[in-house]
Amino acid sequence: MRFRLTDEQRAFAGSLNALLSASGTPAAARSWAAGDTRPGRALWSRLAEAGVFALAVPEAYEGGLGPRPVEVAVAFTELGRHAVPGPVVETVAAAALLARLAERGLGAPARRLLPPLASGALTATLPSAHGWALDAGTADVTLVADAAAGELRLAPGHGPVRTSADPARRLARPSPGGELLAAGPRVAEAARYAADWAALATAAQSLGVGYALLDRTVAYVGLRTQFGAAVGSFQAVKHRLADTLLGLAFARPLLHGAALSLRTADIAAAKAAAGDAAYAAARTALQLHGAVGYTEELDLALWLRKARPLRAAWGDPAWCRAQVLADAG
Amino acid sequence: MRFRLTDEQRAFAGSLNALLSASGTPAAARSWAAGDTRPGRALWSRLAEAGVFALAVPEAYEGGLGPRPVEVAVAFTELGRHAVPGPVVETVAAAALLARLAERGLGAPARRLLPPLASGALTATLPSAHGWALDAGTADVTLVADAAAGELRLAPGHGPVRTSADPARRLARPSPGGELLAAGPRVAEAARYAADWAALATAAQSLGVGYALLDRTVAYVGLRTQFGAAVGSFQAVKHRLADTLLGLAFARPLLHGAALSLRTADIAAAKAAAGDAAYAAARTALQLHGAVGYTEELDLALWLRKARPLRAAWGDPAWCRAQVLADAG
Amino acid sequence: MDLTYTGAQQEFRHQARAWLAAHVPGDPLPSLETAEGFAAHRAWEAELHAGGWSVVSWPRRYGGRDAGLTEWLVFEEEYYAAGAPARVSQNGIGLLAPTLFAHGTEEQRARILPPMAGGGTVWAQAWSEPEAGSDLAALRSRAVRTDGGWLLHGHKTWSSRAAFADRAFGLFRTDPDARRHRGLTYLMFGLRAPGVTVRPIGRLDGRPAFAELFLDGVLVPDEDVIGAPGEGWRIAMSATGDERGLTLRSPGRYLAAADRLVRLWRERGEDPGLRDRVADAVIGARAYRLFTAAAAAGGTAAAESSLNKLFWSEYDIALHETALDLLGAEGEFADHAWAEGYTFALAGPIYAGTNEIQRDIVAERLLGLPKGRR
Amino acid sequence: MDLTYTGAQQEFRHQARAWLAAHVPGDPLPSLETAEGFAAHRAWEAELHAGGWSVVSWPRRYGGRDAGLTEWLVFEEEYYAAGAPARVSQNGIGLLAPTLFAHGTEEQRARILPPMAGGGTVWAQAWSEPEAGSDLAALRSRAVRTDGGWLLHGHKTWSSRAAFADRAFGLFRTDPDARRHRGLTYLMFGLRAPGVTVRPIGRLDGRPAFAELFLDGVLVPDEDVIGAPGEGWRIAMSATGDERGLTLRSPGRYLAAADRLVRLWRERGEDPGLRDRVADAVIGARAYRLFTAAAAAGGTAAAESSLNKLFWSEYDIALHETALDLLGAEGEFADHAWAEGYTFALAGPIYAGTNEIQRDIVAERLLGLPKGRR
Repeated sequence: MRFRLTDEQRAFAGSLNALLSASGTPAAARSWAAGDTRPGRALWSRLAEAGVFALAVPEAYEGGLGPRPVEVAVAFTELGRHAVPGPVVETVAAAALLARLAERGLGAPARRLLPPLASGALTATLPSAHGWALDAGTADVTLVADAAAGELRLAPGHGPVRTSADPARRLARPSPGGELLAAGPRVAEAARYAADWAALATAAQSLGVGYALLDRTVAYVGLRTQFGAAVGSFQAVKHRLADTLLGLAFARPLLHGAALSLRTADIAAAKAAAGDAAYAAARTALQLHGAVGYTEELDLALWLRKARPLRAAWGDPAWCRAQVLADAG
Repeated sequence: MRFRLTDEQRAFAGSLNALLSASGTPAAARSWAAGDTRPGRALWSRLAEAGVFALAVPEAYEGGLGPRPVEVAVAFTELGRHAVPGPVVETVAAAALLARLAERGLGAPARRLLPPLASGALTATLPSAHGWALDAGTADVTLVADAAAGELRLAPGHGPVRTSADPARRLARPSPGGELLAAGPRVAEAARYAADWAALATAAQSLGVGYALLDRTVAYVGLRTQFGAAVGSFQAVKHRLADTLLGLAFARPLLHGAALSLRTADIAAAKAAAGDAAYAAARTALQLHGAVGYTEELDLALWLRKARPLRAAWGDPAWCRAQVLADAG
Repeated sequence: MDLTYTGAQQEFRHQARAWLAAHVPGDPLPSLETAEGFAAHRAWEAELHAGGWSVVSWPRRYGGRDAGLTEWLVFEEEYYAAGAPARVSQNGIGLLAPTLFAHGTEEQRARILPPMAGGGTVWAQAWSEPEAGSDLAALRSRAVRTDGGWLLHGHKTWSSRAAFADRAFGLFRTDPDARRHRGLTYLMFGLRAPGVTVRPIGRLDGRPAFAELFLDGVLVPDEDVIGAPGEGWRIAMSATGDERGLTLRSPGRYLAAADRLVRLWRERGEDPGLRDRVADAVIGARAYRLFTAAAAAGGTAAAESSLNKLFWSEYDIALHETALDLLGAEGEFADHAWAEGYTFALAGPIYAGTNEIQRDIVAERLLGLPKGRR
Repeated sequence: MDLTYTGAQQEFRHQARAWLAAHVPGDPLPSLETAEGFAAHRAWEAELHAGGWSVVSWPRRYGGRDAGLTEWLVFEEEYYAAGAPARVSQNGIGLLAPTLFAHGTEEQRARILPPMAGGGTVWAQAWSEPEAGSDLAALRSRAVRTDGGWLLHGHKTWSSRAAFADRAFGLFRTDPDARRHRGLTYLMFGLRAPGVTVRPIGRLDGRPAFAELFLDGVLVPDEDVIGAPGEGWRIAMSATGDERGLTLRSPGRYLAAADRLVRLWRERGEDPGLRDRVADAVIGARAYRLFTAAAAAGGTAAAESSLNKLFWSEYDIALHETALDLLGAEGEFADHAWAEGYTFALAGPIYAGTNEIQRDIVAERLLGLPKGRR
C-alpha cells in the first residue's frame, strides 16, 4: 500500500496547472459564457494534447491512454482549479460509456468515436438523470442512452438552451430519435458505468474549485486591511479558512480512493464530500471578500458560481448519501 | 397586540429567581441525584407557596390560580435557570390532564387531586410516549393514561429505576394495573393535552438552562486568562457566544407565543428551537470552560447534563419538526 | 402579554388584502436589476402610492396613513403573502426617510418625501468606498465648501440601485483635518448631475444591482445637507441602526417565503431527508415574526438589531439553500424562481455591516465581553 | 498510488482477526474509569501482550512485532471491529513510548517499555496545571536539584488515568529564572511515591477519568529524566505532535463505530430524517482512514496533525450525537452503550490542544495567515 500520487501523477498535475495558468483560462471561460466557444475549443485542443481526453479511452484505440481513473481525478482537479469551461466531464463519460460497450461486445461505436474523442477533435455530451445535457448546443455529438429501450443514439438536435447559475454552463434536452449506435441490455449498464466516471470527474472538479477559492481568499485577506489590520489576522477569519481547508483536505483522499476502486458508493462518498467542501469554500470566499466578491467582475466569480452546480450535477448530495448507505454495513 | 411580559409576569420571574438563588438549589439538585430528595421537597414547598404548581390548576379548585400557560413558561424558565430537580414538569402536566378531564365531565379525580397538587402537598409524575416516567420512584402519585383502553389509573408501583445522563433524572416504567381514576374516550384527548403542557414547560426549562449556561460561560471567559489575555477577548470565543445568545434570543419569543396559543404545532416549534439552543449553549459552555467544564465538580455540570435530556423529553427534535410541518402551509 | 389584533387592525388587514388581490400583477415583474424591470417596478410604486399603500407608517401629509408599527407589520405580511413585487424604493423609504424624520428639516421632508413615496424619485445609497467597507469611518470622499453649498469629489462603490436610480445619499468628509468619525457630513445629490459618472457593477448573476460613482466637482446646495456639517457620523449611525432593524427586512417576507418552501416540498413528494430543514424554515419565520413583535412592544436596543440582522441574513440563505437542494440538479437554472432569491440572499451577511462585525457587537454590547483586537 | 495489501499484510490481518475472535471478552468489560474496570482492563492488556498483540509496531526486544505503520493500521481495524476493550495503556503506548524511542536512553527503554506493554505499569500523563491549560508554556510546577536527582513540587491537574495508574510523566520547571518554554524538563515519577497526593476528579458522568496531583518533595532519580534537563519543551512538543497524530486515534475505531451506527439506524427503521447524518458518519470514517493512509505514505507535517485532530474530535461527537438522536428519549439513559462513548467524545475538542488552538495552527502554519493576537 502506497496511498499517494506517484511522481508521474504529480508531474502531470503540475504540467496541466502550468498549461492552464498560461492559457488565459478565465478569459476562455468568460467567452464561453458569452456564447463564443472558440477560445474554449483552443484550450480543449491543448488539453487533448496533454492527454486529458485520452484517459478514459482504452489503449487499444488510437490515441488511447486509459482507462486511468486516478489520472482523471488528478486532471479534473486541475480543470476545476482553473474553471475550464465546456463538456469536459461529459466527454470523458462518453468515452467510458463507449469503451464499456466495446468490452461487452458492442465495439462499433467505440471504433468510430473513441479516437476523435481522445485526440480532442470531437467534443461530446450526454444527459444526466434529469434529462439535461451540458453544452448540448455546442458539443459535436450528444449521446443518449435510453435504458428502458436499451438503445444508444446520437441525438439529432436539442431543445431550448437554459443557462445555469454558472453562466459558463448551458444545458439543453437532446431531441428524441437520431442515429442508433447500439442496442441491447448492455446499454443501461454502460450508461451507469459512464455516470460513475462523470461523478468521479465532477467530484474532482469540485475539489479543484474548492482549492482555487481557498487559495484566492487566503491571498485576498492577507492583503485587505480594515480597522488597521489585515483581515486575515482576525481569528474568526482564520478559523473559517481553517475549516475550509479541513473540508477539502479530507475530501481529497476520498476522491483518490474512489478513483482506485471505481465503486459507485466510493465515488458517491467522494462526490458528497468534495461537493460540500467546495460549496463551503464558496460561501467562505464570498463572505471574506465582502462586496467585491459578490460581483461578476473579479475572476473569483468563475469559481463561486460553479461550486453549487457541480455539487448537484451527476448525483446530488442526497443521492450520493443514499448510495453510500445502500452499500454500508 | 402587546407581545411582552406584563410587569406582574416579570415580577413573578424575578421573585422565583430570588427565591431559587437563596435556596441552595444546586445542593438540592446534587442531593436529589444522590437519592436524598428531602432538600428538593423543601424547595418544592417553597415553589408551591410561590404558586408554581397552582398555575395549571383552574381557579375553581382550592388553591388553583390557572390555567395560566404564560406564567408556566415564565416560571419554568426560572426553574431551568436554577436546575431545580424533580418531576416539576410532570406535576404541572398531571394537573392539566385532570383539569381537562374535569372540563369534559369527569371531575372526580380532579376534585381529589388538584388541591394537593396546587398546594405542593402532592408530587405527581406520568410517563411520556416512550413509557418511562421521571421520578416514578419518588413521586407521590404516578398517573398512567392508557389511550387505547381509554383508562386513567394510579400506578401501583414501578419497575427498575434507570439513571439519566443527568443524574438528577431517574426514570422508571410504572407497573400495570392500579386504581382506575377515569374511563372513556376523553382520557386519550386529555393525555394529549397534558403532553402539550409538558412540552411547553420542558421548552421553558430548556430556555432557562441555556441562559444559565450562557451567563456562567460569559462570566468565566471574562476571568480566565491564557496567553496573557482574557479568553473572552478572543474573537472566536466572542463569536461562539454571540451565536449562543442568538439561538436563545429567537427561541424565547417562540416559547411565549406558544404559551399564548397553546397550539401543539406552536409548542413543538418552541420546543425544537429552545431544545436546540440550550444544547448548543451546553456545547459552547463545555468547550469554552475547557477541562474544568468536563468535571462533575463545578455546578456548571448541573446544566450541562440537563440540556440534552430535556431536548429529547416530551417530544424529541424530529417529532417536534414533524408537528410543525403537519400544521404548516 | 398578547398577540391579538384590534378590530381596527383586522379591518386594516382586510383592506390591504383586498386592494392587493385586485392590484398585484398576475405575472411577476421582470427583475428590478434590469432597465425594463426597474421601470416596471417604478410604475408599481406609483400604483401602490395611488392606492395609499406605499408608505403606510408615514404621516398623511407625506402620503402615508399614520399607521402604527403593528399595522405596518400587518401590511408587510399581506404584501408578501400576495406575492407583490420587490420594493424598488426600499433604500429611500427604509434608510433616507427615517433619517429625514429624525434629522431633516420640514422643508426637506415636504420636498423629498412625496416623490419618494410615489416612485417619482428613486434613491440609491452611497456609503461604501473601495477602502472603507466594514470600516466606514475610513471614508475619504470629500465635500469642499463653495458658495451656497458643497462640491463633491471622490469615489463611492456598492451603491445599490444606482445603475437606474435618480438620486443618492451618503457621507462625505467636510473637514479634512478631522480623523475617522469626525468631520463627516450627510448629503444628498443627483445621480445625473454634472460631474457624476455612474459605472454599473454586475453582481454574481450579471445584473447591475449596484454601481460605482465617480464624483468630480458635483454641486450640492446647502438645502441638500441633512443636519449640521460634521454631524454626519452620528446621523448615519442612527440610520444604520434602522438598516439593521425592523424596516430592512419585515417578517412578512419570510413568512411568505417559508410558505412557498413548504409548498415546494409538498409538490416534490415531501422528501423526508429535507423534512427538518423545511420545518426549520417555518420555525424560523415564526421566530422572526415574534422576535419582531416583541421588539415592537418593548423598543429595540441598538445592539439587539445586530441579533436581528444576523438572524434574517443567515435564515434567508438557509431557506434558499433548502429550496435549491429540493430542486436537485434543476436548482442550477438561472431563470428559476428561487435562483434570484438565492443570489439576493447571499449578499445578506455582507452588507449593512458584515455578520462578523455584528457578532463583535453582540459579544461586546449585549454580553459585555472585552473588546479584542478583532 | 494504491490501496492494496501485500500477502504478508493480509496474513497479518487474518492472524490478528483469529486471535481477537478467540480472546476478546464476550461481554464488555466494566468502564475503565472505575477501580474494578481498571483492573479488568489491566488484565486484558496482559492477555493481549501474552498473545503478542499489545504493541505490534514496537521492536521485538521490547515486546512488539516490528510491524510497519500499515500493519499497525490493519491491527487497529481488526481490534475495533472485534469490539475489543479500550486500551488502558494508551497514555504510555501512545505518548511516553514514542518519546522514549526518540529521546530516551537504551537503559530507559529496556526498563520501562516491557512492563508498559504488558499492563504491569500503567502510565498517566501530567501535563496541565490549573493556570496552564492550552497555554502549556505557563507551567509552574518545579523540580529542584538534589543529590542524584530532583525533588518535585507543585500541582498538576487533568491527569488522565491517574486515579488508578502506577506512574506518570510530565514537564517540570528546573530553571526558575528561564521564562515560558525555557527551563522545562521532562520527568517520570511514581504515583504512589512519598510526597504524591492523588485526588481523583469525576468527569461529567461522575467517573474519575482524571485526577489532580499534589506534589510535595517527590524524589525523581536522574535515571527518570528523559533527555537533558532544560530540553523538556522540545521533547514534549514532538510528543504532542504525536498525540494529535496517528497514534492517538486510529481509523479502525471510527470505521467500527460507523458500522455500529449504521446497524442502529437499520434496527430503528432507517429514519430518513437522519439518513444524511448516518451517511456522513460512514463517509467521515472512510475519509479519516484514507487521510491517515495518505499521511502514512507521505509523512505528516506537524501542522497536518492539527487537521487530523480537528477532524476526529468533531467527527466523534457528531457520530455519537446522531446515535443519541436515533435513540430519541431513550438516548438519555446513562447505562446505554452509546452514552459512555458520547461522554468520552465530548472531551475530544478540549484535550491534546483545544480545537481553537488547532485552528490557529492550521491557519498560521498551513495557510500562512498572519499571527493575530488570538
